[in-house]
Amino acid sequence: MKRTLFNLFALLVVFSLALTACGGGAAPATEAPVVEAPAATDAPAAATEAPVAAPEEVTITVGFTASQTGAQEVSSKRQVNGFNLWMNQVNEAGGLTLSDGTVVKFAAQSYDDESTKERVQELYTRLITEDNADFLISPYSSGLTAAAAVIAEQNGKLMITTGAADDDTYKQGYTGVFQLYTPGSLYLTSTVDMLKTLDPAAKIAIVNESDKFSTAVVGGLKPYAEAAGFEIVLEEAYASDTADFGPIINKIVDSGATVVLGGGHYPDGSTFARQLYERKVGIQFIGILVAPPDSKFSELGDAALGVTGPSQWEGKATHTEEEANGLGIEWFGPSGEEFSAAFEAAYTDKPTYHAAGGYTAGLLLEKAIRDADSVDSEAVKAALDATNIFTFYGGIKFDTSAEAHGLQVGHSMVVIQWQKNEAGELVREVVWPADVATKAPIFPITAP
Amino acid sequence: MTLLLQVQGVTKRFGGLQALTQVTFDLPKGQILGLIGPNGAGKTTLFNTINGVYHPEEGRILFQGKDVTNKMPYHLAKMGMARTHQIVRPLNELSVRENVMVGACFGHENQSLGNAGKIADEVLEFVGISSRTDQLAGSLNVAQKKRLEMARALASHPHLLLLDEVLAGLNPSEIDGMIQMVLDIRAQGITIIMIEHLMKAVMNVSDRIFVLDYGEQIAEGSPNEIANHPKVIEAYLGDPKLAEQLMEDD
Amino acid sequence: MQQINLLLASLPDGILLGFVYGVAAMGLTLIWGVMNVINLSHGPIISLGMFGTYIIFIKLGVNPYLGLFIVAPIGLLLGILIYTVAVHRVINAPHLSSLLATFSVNMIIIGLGTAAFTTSPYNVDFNMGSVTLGSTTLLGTRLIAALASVIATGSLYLFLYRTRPGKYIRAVANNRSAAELMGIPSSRILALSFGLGTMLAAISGALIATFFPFSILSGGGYELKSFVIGVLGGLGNPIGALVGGLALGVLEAIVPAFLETSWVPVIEFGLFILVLLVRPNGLFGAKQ
Amino acid sequence: MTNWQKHIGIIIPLLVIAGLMLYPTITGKAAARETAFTILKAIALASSLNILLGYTGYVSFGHIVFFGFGGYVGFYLLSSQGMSLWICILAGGVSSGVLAFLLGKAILRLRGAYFALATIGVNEAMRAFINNFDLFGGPTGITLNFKAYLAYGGAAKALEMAFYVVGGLAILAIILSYIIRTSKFGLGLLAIRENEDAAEVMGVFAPDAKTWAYVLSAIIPGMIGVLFFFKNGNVEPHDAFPLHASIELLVMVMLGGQGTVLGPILGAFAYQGMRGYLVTSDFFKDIQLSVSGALLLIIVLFIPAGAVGWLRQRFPILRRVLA
Repeated sequence: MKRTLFNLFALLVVFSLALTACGGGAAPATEAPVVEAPAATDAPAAATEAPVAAPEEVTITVGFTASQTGAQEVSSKRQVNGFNLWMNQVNEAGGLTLSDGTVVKFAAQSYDDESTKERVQELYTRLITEDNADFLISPYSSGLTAAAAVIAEQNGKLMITTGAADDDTYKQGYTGVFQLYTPGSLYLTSTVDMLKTLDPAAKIAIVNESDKFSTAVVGGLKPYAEAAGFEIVLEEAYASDTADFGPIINKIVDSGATVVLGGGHYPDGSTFARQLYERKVGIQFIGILVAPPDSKFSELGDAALGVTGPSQWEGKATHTEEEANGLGIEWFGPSGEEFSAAFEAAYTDKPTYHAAGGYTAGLLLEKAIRDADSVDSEAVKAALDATNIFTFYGGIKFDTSAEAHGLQVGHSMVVIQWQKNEAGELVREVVWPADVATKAPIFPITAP
Repeated sequence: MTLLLQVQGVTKRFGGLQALTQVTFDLPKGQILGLIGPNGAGKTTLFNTINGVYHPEEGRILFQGKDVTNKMPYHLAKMGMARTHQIVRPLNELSVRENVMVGACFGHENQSLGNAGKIADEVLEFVGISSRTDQLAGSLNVAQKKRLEMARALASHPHLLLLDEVLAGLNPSEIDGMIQMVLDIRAQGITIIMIEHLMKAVMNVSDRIFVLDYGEQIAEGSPNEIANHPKVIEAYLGDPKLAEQLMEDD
Repeated sequence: MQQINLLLASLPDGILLGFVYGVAAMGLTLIWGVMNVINLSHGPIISLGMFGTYIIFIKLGVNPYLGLFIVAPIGLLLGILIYTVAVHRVINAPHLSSLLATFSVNMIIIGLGTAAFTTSPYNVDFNMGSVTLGSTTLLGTRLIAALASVIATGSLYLFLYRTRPGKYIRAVANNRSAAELMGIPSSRILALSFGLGTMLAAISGALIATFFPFSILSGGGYELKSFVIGVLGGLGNPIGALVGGLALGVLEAIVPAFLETSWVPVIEFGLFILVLLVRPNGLFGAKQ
Repeated sequence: MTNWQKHIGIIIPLLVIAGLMLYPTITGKAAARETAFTILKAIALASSLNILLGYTGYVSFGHIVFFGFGGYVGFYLLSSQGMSLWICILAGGVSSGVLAFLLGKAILRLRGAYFALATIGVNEAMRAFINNFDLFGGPTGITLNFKAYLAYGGAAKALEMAFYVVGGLAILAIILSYIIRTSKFGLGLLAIRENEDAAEVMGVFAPDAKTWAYVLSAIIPGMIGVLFFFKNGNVEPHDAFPLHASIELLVMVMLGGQGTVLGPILGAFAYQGMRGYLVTSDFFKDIQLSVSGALLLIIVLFIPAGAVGWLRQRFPILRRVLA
């Protein structure tokens, strides 16, 4: 008898524990209305402003995860800031008005993905089913995006990806995932084009981080460089947390290379650049990924001088309406100057290409909704498929073939190089393509 | 008379330290062999060598006629050897009953869990701690833990039982109880080697006595012979307290 | 022949780095030797040492080597604090408890560090020139860091063998209960040892920051290196750690001469497991 | 004692799992299903780790290596060889088991912290190796073509199915854990945990028993790995072998109580619930890692036996119920 009582007690304990945990899990779900609340209160406000027309107002929820902690935190936050800037601008301007008079406003819903794949799918599912997100923006980084894309595609939600360059994700048969960044395999091809004008006889050492993104970049780079007639004298991959590049630099010297292309992410890329400089090994040209376009790269001091890198967008060489007109492509959105000014006003920080990417993701969504004249997913998807526009960020056009649907084919990257201005300060100059260049490239960076 | 255990010229070294030198003896079935010697004489090392914790550098050990020199403790346990430890090693977070069941399950009879439970209850009754069956072993006092060690060893129904100072730390009435228990175990036909410091006990209980000093065997014989053995007295003179005990027993 | 040239060029650098790795590992192995605790907050403390250099040099404009004299005592005090709050209660508990206790400290530091510094990389642009010897270039920052590491090791050795608290530490490491019987205040000595361990970690971080970029997460990699070094040199043997550090530095320098650099961690951890299995007292320690 | 009382130790855990699986099914909420997936995955992994950690007393800091390795093998067969998910899940379990067998023969000789260090080394070495192993895509990893889900009725159905499979694997893990806990083999493991030398003297074949415990604790993580990568659609070396996740598993087992069937379940539930709450909470999300760390520290310092252990100590009569 007594034992039975205790059994009952034990069951009670277990269930109360279970309930507490459920309560914990369920709590965030109740937050969604709270976030949406301001948008909801906007509706009557708008209605009072225009009581005669009484247009129908809809609030579109855009969902995404952001890396508020973990390795991708900084870039991810910039991306989110860019997106939020676009959203606030549109909402403050009174939203979009469709031809039937419907006013479309936007609300954002996001969660922290901690820079890991562990919960990405859980959070995107929550965004779609609990928060009723209408459209999705990708997380930052290719890996997280790949996991999120499965959920988006499965639920028939459109996802605009930004900060996700790797080509692979767009070759998996998805139909609702659209890439804003130039694909990884093309990251260094413009650098090769530039190099061809500088020194067609250069000997190239390809030294890259051994990770998904950098490997994809090199996968595109190597055949392109060989086709351009360059000799590749060294191919070397290094582990992600490599700090000492001494042995690698010795290998580069040994190979007789005059040009180094590769790198990976910021920490290894900046270390690599610094050690190349410190060892005075006489490399004539250095092109590395990700690190040089970051403003922090100037912390390297003289080591940064002459280092080039591909950038998705640069404030100095922002794309213009004239450029679009010259190409006969439709122009959309603000000018680069307007964007930069608004961003600095909002965040007291110069926009990077991550921020521009986040902003353009919103801009693209806006354009597609306008073109579709509807917020219906199918219509917007058709509009995205047909998109061929130019913005301050550059061209946007998607591959619509079954093999690589959603792959970005309209955007091209610029090459930046760290140079010194008249005051002797390090500045980032655009050196390629020639028509948007702000300065001629320094070559060779050190006497051979 | 069959020989259960044969120790032949066993030598064990730790680095430069000679722990056992050429130890040789035979143990017939059913006997109690007392193993005595001053502190540090190598008694526990000899136990460890016999039951496979250590492997000797030289010599052989035969158990039930089979060479077990390089066998592991669990091999020997499976062949029917069980032991207790001088410093008790209870499985603290398991109940007393579970402790004893381990002995029954993994000893040479390889009992099933169900049978092991029954054996454990019997053995706990025999060693007199059946009232503690469901307690955690870690919560027992020293005397009870010694009985638990004994119970675990007995639960395997061993052929040979190695008892390492089961009397140390017990009060006089507990000692009497334990001595009686040893005799009862022998009565069940189990062969015993016991290390003991309490001379009176070891002299009374043992059929034969074996004396170690600095890892060397210095004497072997009946309790009477040993008590009067000059070498033994000499060895024990280095340890006046023990010598006194030895004389007292005489 | 080509390999020989590469080796000669890379080896001196590997040796210099090895000294600095050695100091980091010395902190870990000292704590293990004295109290059998593997300090999983080791990595974040190395990171804090790096940020120490950053703040002292970039924000306060003090020479980073002078800054060591600020970083070291802060590291010591931080260690004593961590010991008192998180480790003391579980010092006699099973390994898992102290591992998880120090791991929670790791989470706390990384969480606060992310809030304060974000996870983005920092760089200290500090240059001490370089020396060219034949085919190899030795960087000034690394030469000085190696020198500082040797001095730190020497000081630790003197402290442990020539001072009273040092002797107490060795006594407690040898046999804590015996030391307590002799009247050595073991709790205070344990706290001091933990503090010394974190101090060494902080110093190594401060030195590394003078030549490598870093973020609040970078310490993790050096923590893993410290495990490898600790095992190579014999866990619990602080001087062995310096030798282990050299071994690792040399390994990192010579492997790329024969294999692609991305194989370095495979070799490193493979060797780590092998040494644990074959010579658990370290490559240079006595055989078990 | 009636029959159900005798097996109450398995009935409560199974009720918890059943509740976790039924809640999303009944409410039809996909987000609840995803949350439950995360918890069930954690339960299966933590219960498996408990076989080694809780029963045998060996602290494995790199247990996630089995999740990653088994997952990689199975996912490779799935995406590159087009084999069926079921065979791949089995292959993942078998390959992790074989890996554990080979590793166990070598590293289970080490005790205490040395073993823990070796498992970290194994995890890191494996990650570095896979990063260089071209068959598994090297650093690029493996991506599953979206069409692969068609074989399971489309992505929506496939992900729903993955949820029931993870539930099934969690049940399997718990049953395995319970069978071991109540078997003679399990008694031997517990003896090893308490005192390995004494256990050997009593006849426990410690090297073999430890190896088999290691193998049994590795199989289900390998299967979960395949399923998780299948659900995610891609894998890269650094997602497959996160050292951090290994430590989280230890935390879960410890939170709930090591060496009990129910403990890892409660621990996984509580830990994932807490993390899920902190990550999405507006108030905590910026410092969630520090808050988690502080909570963990308090638990380690003051309730080292975990929830179930604490209940068992306070109410000894619960020992039978909270197996």
